[in-house]
Amino acid sequence: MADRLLEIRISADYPNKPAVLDDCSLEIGRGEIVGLVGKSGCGKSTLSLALLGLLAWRGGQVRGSIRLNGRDLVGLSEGEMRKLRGREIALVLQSPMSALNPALKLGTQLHEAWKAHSSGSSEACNRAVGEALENVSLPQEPAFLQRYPSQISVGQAQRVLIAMAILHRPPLLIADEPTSALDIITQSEILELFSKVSRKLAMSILYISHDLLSLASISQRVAVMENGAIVECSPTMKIFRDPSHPYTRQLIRALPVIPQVFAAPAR
Amino acid sequence: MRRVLFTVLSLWLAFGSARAQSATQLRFCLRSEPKTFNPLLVEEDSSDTVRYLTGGVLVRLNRKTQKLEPGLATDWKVSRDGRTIAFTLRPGLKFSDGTSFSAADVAYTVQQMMEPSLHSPIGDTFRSGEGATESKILAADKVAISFPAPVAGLDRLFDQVAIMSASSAKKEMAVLGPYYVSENHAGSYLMLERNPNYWRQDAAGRPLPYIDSIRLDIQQNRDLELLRLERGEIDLVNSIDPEYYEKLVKEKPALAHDAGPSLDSEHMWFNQVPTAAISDYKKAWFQSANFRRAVSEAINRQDLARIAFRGHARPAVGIVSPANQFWFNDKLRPHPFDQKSALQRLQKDGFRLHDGVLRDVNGHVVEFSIITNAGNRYRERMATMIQQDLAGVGMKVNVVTLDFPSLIERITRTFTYEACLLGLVNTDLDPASVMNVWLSSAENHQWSPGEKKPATAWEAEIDRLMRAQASTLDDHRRKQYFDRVQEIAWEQEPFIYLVTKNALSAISTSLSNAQPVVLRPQVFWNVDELKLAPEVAATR
Amino acid sequence: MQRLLRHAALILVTVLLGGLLGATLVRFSPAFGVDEAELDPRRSSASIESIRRAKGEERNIPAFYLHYLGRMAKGNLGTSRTLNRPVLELVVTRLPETVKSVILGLLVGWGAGLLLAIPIAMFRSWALDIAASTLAAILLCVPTAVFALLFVVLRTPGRLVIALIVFPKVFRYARNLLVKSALLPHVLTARAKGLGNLRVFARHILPNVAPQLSSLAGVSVSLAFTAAIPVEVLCDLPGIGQLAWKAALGRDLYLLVNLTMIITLITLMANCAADLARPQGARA
Amino acid sequence: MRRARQLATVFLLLVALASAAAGFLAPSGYAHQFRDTPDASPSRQHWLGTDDLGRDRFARLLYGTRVSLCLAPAAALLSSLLAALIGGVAGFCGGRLEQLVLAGTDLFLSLPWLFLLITIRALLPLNLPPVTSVVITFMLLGCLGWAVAARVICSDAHLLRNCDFILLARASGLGGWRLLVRHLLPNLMPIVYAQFWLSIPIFILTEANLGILGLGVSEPLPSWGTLLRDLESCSSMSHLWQFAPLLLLIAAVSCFHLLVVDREFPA
Repeated sequence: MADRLLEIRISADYPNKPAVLDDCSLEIGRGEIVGLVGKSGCGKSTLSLALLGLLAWRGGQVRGSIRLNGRDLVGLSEGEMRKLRGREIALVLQSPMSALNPALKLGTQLHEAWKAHSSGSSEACNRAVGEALENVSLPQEPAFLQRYPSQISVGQAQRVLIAMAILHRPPLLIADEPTSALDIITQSEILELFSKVSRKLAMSILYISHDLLSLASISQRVAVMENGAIVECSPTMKIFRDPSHPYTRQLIRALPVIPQVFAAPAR
Repeated sequence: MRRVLFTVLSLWLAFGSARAQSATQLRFCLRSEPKTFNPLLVEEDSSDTVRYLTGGVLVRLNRKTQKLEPGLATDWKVSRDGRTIAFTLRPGLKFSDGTSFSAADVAYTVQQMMEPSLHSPIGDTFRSGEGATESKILAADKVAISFPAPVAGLDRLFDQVAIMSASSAKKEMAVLGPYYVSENHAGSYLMLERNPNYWRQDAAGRPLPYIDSIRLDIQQNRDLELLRLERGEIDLVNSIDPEYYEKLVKEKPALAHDAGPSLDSEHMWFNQVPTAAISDYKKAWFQSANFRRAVSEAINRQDLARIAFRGHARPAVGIVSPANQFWFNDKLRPHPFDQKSALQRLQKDGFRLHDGVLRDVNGHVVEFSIITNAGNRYRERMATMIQQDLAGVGMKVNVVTLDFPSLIERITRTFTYEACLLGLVNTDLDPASVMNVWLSSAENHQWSPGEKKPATAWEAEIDRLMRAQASTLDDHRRKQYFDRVQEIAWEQEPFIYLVTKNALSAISTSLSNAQPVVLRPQVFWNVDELKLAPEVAATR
Repeated sequence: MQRLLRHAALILVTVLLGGLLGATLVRFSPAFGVDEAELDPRRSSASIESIRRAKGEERNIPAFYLHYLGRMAKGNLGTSRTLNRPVLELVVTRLPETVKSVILGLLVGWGAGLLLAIPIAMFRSWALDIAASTLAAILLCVPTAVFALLFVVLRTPGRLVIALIVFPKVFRYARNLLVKSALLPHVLTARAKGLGNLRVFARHILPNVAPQLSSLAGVSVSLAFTAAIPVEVLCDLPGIGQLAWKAALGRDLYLLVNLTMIITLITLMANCAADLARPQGARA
Repeated sequence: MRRARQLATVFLLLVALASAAAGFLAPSGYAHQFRDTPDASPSRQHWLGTDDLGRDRFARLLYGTRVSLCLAPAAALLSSLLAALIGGVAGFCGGRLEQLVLAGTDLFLSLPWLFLLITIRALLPLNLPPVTSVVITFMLLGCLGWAVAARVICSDAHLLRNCDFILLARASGLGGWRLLVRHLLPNLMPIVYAQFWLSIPIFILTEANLGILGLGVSEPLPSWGTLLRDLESCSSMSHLWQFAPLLLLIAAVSCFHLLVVDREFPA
């Protein structure tokens, strides 16, 4: 892959605990959707926080290098990192209801996300927000923006989060188990949305999940993580047809239905 | 504009400092709010201070010489039967509010004082028998007061009677003393201003008092009081504790004054009330003079004075402090510390000491409790030391500290106590003031209050002697009677006198003419002659 | 509105009951109606007898209390026996002193607590966290009365003792609360959006912890008033704490009943205000 | 944290051991007055000097520790049991009873307890040995200290009442007393236990406050409160050894705080 957006090679740990990420390396190309799979507690969320430089808030420490467009993020100051968040790398979290501030209106939160990186007029802001809402198929009328997170459905909330994440059209979006809290229909809608957004905005997505099936349906490549290290990273098709690592094989064997995936691993 | 402002400011400052220079202010602290300004109802220390500073009295006891001096009366005479006193008043005097003073005011004050429903404590000291008190106004400046029965030391008692105005609209706030109360900020401070109508002048004819005003801050905490003295915020502390005295001697020795033994003593006594709810065998111990004398001899008074009071006290002799120059019986000496003699006395009553435990004739272990008031560090210390001393003769003592009302209830109402340690504050030199302690029928006869008839022969004898001295006019005859009372009390020890405290005080160096004495008010008894050094006055 | 009324009614009933119980307690305590004046050796037997009779009033507690409530409705709170002045006057002159101490103590305590807790939560400064937490832990271990004694010895204003009592509680609570809130998903989202520290704190942390902090405010007010009694007694501040102590020692019925009611009222109002500040149903 | 907790336990054990061996470590006893050397500085004979009556400060400290360390837990036990009973039943039954109990605790907390303590002390028989009177004082504190803990326990019991496993137990026909004993009580134990540990330092501090106000243990028996009262007389900072009781108090109480499970939220 010549056109690499992101190259990671990091270790991370919390004080007085064994390393959570142990020399974990991963590459993501431009416009590519990479799935990251692994059982809970293996370090997936730590990786996503490390990418955003937010691990320090949890008391963690990162060593190694994170190259985004050839620029190393590990040594950056908090101020510089802050400018990257939301504009270069965006994040969508697992449970949309708690990821939105219950005390603020949706509109406020969206506008706030816009203003964090743009000093344009309120008109430009409204336009950008409208566009983002349109991209995630949410109503654009002001009444919707006047609502509080508790007044919308979970699916809508997740869409709002995605809208917020793509507001500045960042080259990289990290989705940390974005569908695990949703019912099955909403889940597929959101998955659909992710691949649509990726195509439309030429956005790379690091899609983290423990659910291999949903992940397989949108990602071009799948990385398998075990005990803080990437043990295998291959195109989706290969993972299913010819898994090389024993852990990957174990994962595949645990799936209830494989045949369909064999037939059409990606659309 | 600015220049004008500056000029105004400097003028104002100059005027202000000029005023400050001319006005002198004495400052000291009261330990609590005065409960009353009515001089006839004064009970506690703070009200007493205010009365002393503001009240005009017919005769004044000189606190230093302990002799009577003329006050509002230039001359007075007690009749031969001791029932009547006639005063000749200073002419042309005025109260602080301008009302003029005459014999009618004296008559009014006496009539108020003797009013039974008022329950004036001073009035009680005059009440020697049944019947009405009569005041006869002989002239504008002559008045004679007759009591139903002879009153011992009649003239001296008038030192406590501040004369009130019969006609002033300000009632008790119109005064004849050196100062009057100008402001009362309840709970925080009192302001006293110089009484422009005060009668006294100094030898050079200058009107007294010298100091223009007095500020009395209400300050309970003695630590803070001393701190303020050291900072120069107040000018005197009337009576300080031995510990603070020691501290002052180390830090600023020029301020510390020890006037020697005071009139106040600390004593303990055993409950001898026949109806008290304590075991009969214990009552038998307490009623035995041998037992009381033994306890007294087993207590190391020297140690009490040296340790509990840091040496600023001395072993007490008896009822009267050596500071009371006239009435003290100088033949008596403090009971010595002698545990052997104490055990011998106990053996006379059949007590036996075995293995460090004292038992009485019937084999009861000797154990009793001493109550004292919580929060008085000196009494708690003394009680704890007595506990160890008495363990030396095999007695087991429990020390119980009670809050004051509970203590009073036990010693005056329920009599549910065995021994009590308290102090007696003496304000008066004359034995007449302790009649209610020594008469067996009195309520303040604390070891056995309100006896219908004297329980013992020696109590009967004390009754007889006390009555005899009260109805005698010749002071030397009275002293003979009272000396005998002191001897009996020394012999029988219904009160076991422990120590006599020294009168300790602290006075700022800027205050001149101060001559601390042992009689209350120790430091400012000559308040009208006190002077403040000019440099101090200038900074105020 | 109805909630407010119900709260008010409950407070009123509790305060009145508190007063009645306080009165009963005083009335049946030992040494009720005893006067120091009885020990005055100048007093004659007749005069002591009359003092006792005068003090013997208020024997019947329900009758006393009803009578008292009737007079209170007319604005007459009775007269203090120990200080010989109307209770209303005493309270009016003493209350400002205590309120001053309490407000100063709360301001300083809360100020210091929040000033330390906020940076710890926002900047994750380990050194500051350890230093401040240790300080708070030590302050929490010192009895109020020791503070008061030490302040007298060190010649420091006694009012600040209340701040030292309030500070560790506020600090520990606020620190834990803020650190926990700073890790919540929505705060993470806000940070991931690229918002600055100040904005994250002001918009995403503070509004969410405000109800809990306000309930702590209620608790801290009653804490400060409780601390005021030993502080005022030992540091000699003429406030209602000192007055309450004197009233207790002097078995001053009217004074103690009124002070009990005032202190109960303040405590309940503070708690109630905190209660109302919390969203409905949030109360566990 | 774990290390700190271990250290705290060791320290408390050492202090307890030292106070238990007081008779051996300080043979002079707490009451004996060395009248020739009152207010002495530390020496080989008197490690912490002597107090104003010449009593050995070190011995008094050890014996005082014995009093405070034995009796504060006893009072704590009493108050937590009372609190568990009152709070548990109220929270479990809920409704009117709960409201009544909560209002009752409010009322209880607002009464002038200082006054009650003064008067009860005045009512005790005079010839009680000091040990008995201090036991009574602590038990009284224990009886008065239940209100705050009861509120906490009540709210926990209230939460438990609505838990699924209680619902299940009810569904399987359990009721009343059995439900209380089998299901509620075991689940309330941790909070009662926490309240117990939490209230030990509170009782130690309360006793100290009472001691300083002169309502503590009667002479000659020492306790931390009466020892702290001596601070009143040292009006300078020159005699630093006089602060030993205060330091020990702070150390011991912080150790107790360390042992308590963190439960900082006000009831």
